[in-house]
Amino acid sequence: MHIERYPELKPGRKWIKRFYLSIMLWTVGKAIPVAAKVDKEIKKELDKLPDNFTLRLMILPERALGPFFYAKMLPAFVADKGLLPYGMQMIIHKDKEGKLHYQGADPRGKKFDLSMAFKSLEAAMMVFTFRESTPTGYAHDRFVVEGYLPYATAFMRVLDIVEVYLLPKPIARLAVKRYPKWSEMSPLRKHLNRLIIYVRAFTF
Amino acid sequence: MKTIAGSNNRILEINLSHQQFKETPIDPRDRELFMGGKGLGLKLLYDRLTPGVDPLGEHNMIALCTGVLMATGAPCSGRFEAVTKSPLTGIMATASCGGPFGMALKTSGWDGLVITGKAAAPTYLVIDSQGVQFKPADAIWGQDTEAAQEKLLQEGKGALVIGQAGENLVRFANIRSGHRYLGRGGMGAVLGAKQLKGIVAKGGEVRIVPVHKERFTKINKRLGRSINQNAVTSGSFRSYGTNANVHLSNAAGILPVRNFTGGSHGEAHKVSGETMAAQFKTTWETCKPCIIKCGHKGTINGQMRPIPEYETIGLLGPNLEIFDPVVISEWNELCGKYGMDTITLGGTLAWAMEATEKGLIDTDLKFGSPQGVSEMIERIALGQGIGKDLAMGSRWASRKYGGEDFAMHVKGLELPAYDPRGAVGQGLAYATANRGGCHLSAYVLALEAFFGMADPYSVRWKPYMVKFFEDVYAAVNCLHICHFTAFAVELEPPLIKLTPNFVVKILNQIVSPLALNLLDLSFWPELWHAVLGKHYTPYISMIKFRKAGERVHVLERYMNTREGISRKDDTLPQRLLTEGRRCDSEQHTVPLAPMLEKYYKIRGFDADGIPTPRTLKRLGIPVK
Amino acid sequence: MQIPDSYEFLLYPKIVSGRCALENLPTELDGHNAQKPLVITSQALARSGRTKALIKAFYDSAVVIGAIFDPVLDYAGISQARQAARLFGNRGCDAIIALGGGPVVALAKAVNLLASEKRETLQPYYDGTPIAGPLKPLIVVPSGPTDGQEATPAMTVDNRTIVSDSLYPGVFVLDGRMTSADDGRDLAESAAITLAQAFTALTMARPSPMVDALAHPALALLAQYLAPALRRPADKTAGLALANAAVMASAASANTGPGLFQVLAAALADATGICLGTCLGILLPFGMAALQKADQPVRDELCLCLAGTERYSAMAAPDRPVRGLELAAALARELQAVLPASLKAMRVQHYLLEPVARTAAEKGAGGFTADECRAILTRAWEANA
Amino acid sequence: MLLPSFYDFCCRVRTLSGIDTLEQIPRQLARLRAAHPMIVSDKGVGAAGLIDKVVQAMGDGLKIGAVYDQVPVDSDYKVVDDAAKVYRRNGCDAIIAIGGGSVIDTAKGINIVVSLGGDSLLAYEGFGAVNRRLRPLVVVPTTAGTGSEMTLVAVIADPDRKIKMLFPSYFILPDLAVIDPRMTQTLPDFLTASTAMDAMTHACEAYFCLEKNPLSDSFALRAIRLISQHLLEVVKNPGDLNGRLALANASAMAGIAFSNSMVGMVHNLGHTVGALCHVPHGVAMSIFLPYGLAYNLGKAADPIGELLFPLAGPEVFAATPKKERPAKVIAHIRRMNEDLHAATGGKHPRCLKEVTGRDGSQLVPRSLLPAIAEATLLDGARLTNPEEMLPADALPVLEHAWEGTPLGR
Repeated sequence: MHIERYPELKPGRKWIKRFYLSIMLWTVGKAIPVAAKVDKEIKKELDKLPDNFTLRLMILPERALGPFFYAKMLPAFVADKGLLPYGMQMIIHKDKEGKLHYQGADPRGKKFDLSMAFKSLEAAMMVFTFRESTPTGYAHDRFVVEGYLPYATAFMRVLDIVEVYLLPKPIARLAVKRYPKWSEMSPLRKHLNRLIIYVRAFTF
Repeated sequence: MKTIAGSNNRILEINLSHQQFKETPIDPRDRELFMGGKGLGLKLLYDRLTPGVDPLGEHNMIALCTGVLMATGAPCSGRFEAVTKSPLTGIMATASCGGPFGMALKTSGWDGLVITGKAAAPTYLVIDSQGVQFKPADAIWGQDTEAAQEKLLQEGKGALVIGQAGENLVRFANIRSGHRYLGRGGMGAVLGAKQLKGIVAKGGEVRIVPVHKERFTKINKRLGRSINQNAVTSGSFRSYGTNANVHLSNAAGILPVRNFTGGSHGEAHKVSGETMAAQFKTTWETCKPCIIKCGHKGTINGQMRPIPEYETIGLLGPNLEIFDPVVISEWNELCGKYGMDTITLGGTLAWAMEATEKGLIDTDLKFGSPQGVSEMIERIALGQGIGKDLAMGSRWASRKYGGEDFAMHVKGLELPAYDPRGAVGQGLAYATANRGGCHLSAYVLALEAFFGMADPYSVRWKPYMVKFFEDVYAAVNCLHICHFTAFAVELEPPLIKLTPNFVVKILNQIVSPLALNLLDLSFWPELWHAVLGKHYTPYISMIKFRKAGERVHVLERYMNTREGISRKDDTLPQRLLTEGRRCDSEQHTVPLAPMLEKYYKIRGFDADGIPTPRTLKRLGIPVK
Repeated sequence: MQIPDSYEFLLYPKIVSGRCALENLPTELDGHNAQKPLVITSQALARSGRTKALIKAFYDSAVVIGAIFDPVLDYAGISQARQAARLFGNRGCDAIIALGGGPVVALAKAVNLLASEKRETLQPYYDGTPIAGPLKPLIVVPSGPTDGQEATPAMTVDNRTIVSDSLYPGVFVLDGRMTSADDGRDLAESAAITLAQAFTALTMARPSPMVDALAHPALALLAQYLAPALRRPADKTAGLALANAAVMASAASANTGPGLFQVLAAALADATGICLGTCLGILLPFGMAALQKADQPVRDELCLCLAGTERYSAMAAPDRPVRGLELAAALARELQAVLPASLKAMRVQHYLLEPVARTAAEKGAGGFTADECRAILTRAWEANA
Repeated sequence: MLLPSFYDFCCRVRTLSGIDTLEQIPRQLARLRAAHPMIVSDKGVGAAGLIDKVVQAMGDGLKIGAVYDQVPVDSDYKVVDDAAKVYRRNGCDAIIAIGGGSVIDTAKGINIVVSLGGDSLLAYEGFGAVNRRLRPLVVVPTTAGTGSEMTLVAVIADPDRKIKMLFPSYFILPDLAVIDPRMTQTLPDFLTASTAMDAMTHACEAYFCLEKNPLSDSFALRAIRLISQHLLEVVKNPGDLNGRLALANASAMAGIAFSNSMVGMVHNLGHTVGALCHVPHGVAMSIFLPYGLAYNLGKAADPIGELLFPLAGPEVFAATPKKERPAKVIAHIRRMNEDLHAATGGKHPRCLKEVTGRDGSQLVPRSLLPAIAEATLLDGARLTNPEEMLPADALPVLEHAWEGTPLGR
């Protein structure tokens, strides 16, 4: 038997999907701390998490994406500011005072109290292109939770609300189990908060 | 002595169960469409045999037919054909033989026999111009072919006889006539099942003369000259026999080595025709009448023995990794005595060796070691121990014990000694050959691997070539004349002789149909027309000749499809489709699927490989 | 519903089915602590480009494919098993993925056995040596025709069967990209096997509620998706559903053993060389008719699975067993639109029926005698129900 | 039968069911290449004589390595570590767990530690930590309800951090589950009722929650059918071995169903009242089940309606128009609770206010309901419920369940 007939195959990369997902993670990561300041309910949910708590949403364990070549040159304290999108992770830290910070995608030197890891890039694509809502994704085992499950459920509730803010209604309806009713979130509040979140999240 | 111009035109039908016989004239239309020999035999069975009968049962039939050239004195015409349903493959089997029985049958005044039924006790038949006598064979039952034949020949000029293998229903038992055999497909077991030990034809009762004597003599001489000029027929085959091919095959990498894994072997020269000729001081021992003289005998260990043919050498030699010509010829003689096909035996033994190596069966057979082979041959012939399973052929044995992937057969018939991975056209020919793994259906490999007239690895036009040669050889088997005359008939005409082979190769690559249609085959149809006294039209007659061949080939295919053959069976052993030869750095396999697709199309078969009604109608085959 | 006095049940393989199921492969491997699988697949699947989708499923993961061993045709033999086992060792693989069905899976099981136990032949196992320890993880990605043995602890290599719990594949990954059929014939053959297995499970003498629970969705999916799949073999939903049914039925058969149909069809396939699925497809209606005549009590479950709760409830209680058989026979007849209608049409040689019937009866064809088997075969030969 | 867009299903537990299956344990252990098992159990099981029964049934074919019967009701990792030491000290090579959910989960934990090495279970918390085949684990459930013998997660508490640790892995699944009615024969009637209703809830929720799939549906359907056919009989006639066997089978099948399709708000509420008020799990399940069904009518009316078939039989199913079936299902469950209440002489509570502790005090004060509602948000089962349930939605449900009034929409 000629062994060369059956070559070894190293896994390739899906660059476009990686790029899309890193932008999505960056957007959500930047939006959550701002939303926590604006929205009472998010604040309430996040209050359930202990202080000095680090959580991450992870799609792939690599810390930087090839095209974002600058990422590898940045020292940790700059990278942790999360100023630019560059990775396949989203790290959020709750400090001693209960304030939230988006810390980019660099897991170096951090200890995670809660980690939600997608099983594969395609699984993350299913959720982040809203073909599957977060609960469906959870039910379909698209991601695994490491850490205390109740914190994860709280965080998933936060994600739901943030998605409602960030996304236009037709898309957000796909992403959450039940789009908030009038009584839960008035359109005025929604649009106002949406504006604030967008402006504050992306104006540094 | 009665003189008959043309042919006897009558068939003797024998029923062993009732010990009856009757004379049937040959329908002139059948003579026109199916000629004689193989074609006629198939047509006779097509009219008489119900599909789905047990090959070893009472209702199976065997037809033995001569062609119109028999006994006319045409060169290399001493051949006759047997047709039956094979117990090895379960489909139609045809075999051609050059022994004296054909001549004796024809000169007894018969063009053919059809035997059916089953004798109550061992019997042999004596045939003369009046009919047949049924005689008890208890005295010779259990004897080997040589002894039995000697006894039978006291009653006539030619005999057919089976050995112990046939009596024990070894599925690849053959029938012997003189020193030649109706080799393949297990005809011996069919006779054995009918309790028929042998058939003797008295012979010498009628004289056959061609209708157009002068024309016949002229063509005869021309053909004789061509044969004597041709490098193969007058050179290598005449000097060394068919095992002159050992060198050619080894060089082309198509020699079966170690159950079709090698392709060539450094020691192959030890069993080549050249070596044997020198070592054993060979002389000729051939069919009559023959001027090619491929059959040889020689002094081996002080005894005069037949020199094995190339296929026997290939399959009992390199294919078992054995390179000792003495043991091979011993086994060859053993097989002759027991009455067994050496090709199937070789293929089955190679399978058994590999299966032993891979832990599927428990025997003491080993590649490269002659130890235990003679004993195994005996056990197979006599049906003892595992020999009883091997006597069923490699397909049956591999279904029972596993190892189907390296059981080298097509449709149950073991492959001959050419590895088609070095000649892919031959791969297609094996897959589509009607009786199974057979090189005589279309000998494309000669163009691909020996003469350099076609690219051995290209699939382009190969289906067309295979169809062309299948048609031609089917017609040759109807005449009936020796296949080897093809070298002379096809290659000696000036057009092809003067064109260098590499140009032929290029032509074959680009415009193969054109090149093949320009091939001059006129000798054969001319002989046919001269014997029967018909008008010969150049080219048109040649086309008609090929069409008759096509008709016979398709008829046989159609009969096989009635026995369950379809596309699924037109395949090759897995090894040829998935593994490369050891000698081949590029690891070629046979790309069968695309060739098969194309082949069906040009043959006029449907996608499942069944002849379409339109094709049958075009060829004048009555649909049943 | 009756619970039998005692029964044993095991559904060993994990089933992962649906959208993006292929992309779960790296995770499944990781769950078994494996990083370098050897992929075994057939020539046909490699040609049809299915392997490409498989390779893509490993993109952006840490998994390196050790090799794709793809010369398998329709026979699993020791030669190829040895080659693949050598490849497995050479590349330092630690898991096996079988992409395909039937011989591919059988070969993968054999390779696993050879590679994990470091042996050259299967001879000792034929002789009854038990398999020593747990083998390497084996993941099956069904594609193409099945032989019904994939989800069982049995493997048939070189026409001989070895049964051992160690041979169960760990995971089945069913993905619409892989399970859609290329032609209706393959699909019908697989469906015939599924139908026979599920039918056997639901009509066997000692019913177990868990086997029922396993066979139920198999039969229900088959009843629902067979027609659309036969109409359009490339239909992904239907293909996936039938593949699901096939795995479930196969797993059910691991708990029931072969019934009349399987034994009879296996004997016929052995004798004629026709594939098992076609044999089953032809035999099913005639065998079911024979069962109906044999007056063996058939449980209501069969009807429930085939008719669904709604139609089942609407029927009068005493009619249910008969209606169940009728529905099953109707399903079998659906297959005959694609498969040959009789053994005669399949050109099975008549003289073979006798030995086939005898072999089947010897192997214990659901308690049927050689004469009864021959009667079924004869009717199937003539297409005379 | 609808094929979901995605599902996974795993239940690689060999199940032995029947009247005489305990006797087969030695043979099966030999098949797993073990001969020296440790028995893990709790005091209650031992007191009921069940351990002896098992040991006796297994006969002389097996040498018991050790018996650890110290598993408390709320087992924690310290118990596990402790038992693992016993296992090692006695050179055992397998575990036989005899008991309910807590014992089985503890045994799973012990198996992790003894198979993968190390001193403490803490090292193996979270996904992916258990990624090798473990040693043989045989489970003999003594309650026909929890279905833990079929689940692939072990829940073990960490009292220091005051959390429940999850150990999800396919390798945690037991190798063998032995369902023998002799093990549940002596269960008191009210426990029989509540554990069976627990299984019923597993099956019902498996049938309508988000991860439902054809296999879990099929197992759930059969479990429900068995329970509704046999439960009342068994409660009235505790010695009915066939009925016991049916319930034990149903519990196992419900376990298979829900461990593969996840559970919904009934478990969400149940877990919460269990954690905050120590309401027994089975009791909470039987109370919340009708409310869970009613709450999800908006999104899952069809599957809920189909439950009428196994619950009430084909005749009632055929006679009820499709639209009325969900309501009838809920009514049927309520009636079952009523019947059980009557059959157990009031020991089977129908609503939260009827739930009492050992001392007869009310376990769930009405004033606690808002706090309970708030806490429901943190339970994982919230995610797999078809309908979104926020604390604001949970409160009315809890109030109705407390009163025992049907949930109007």
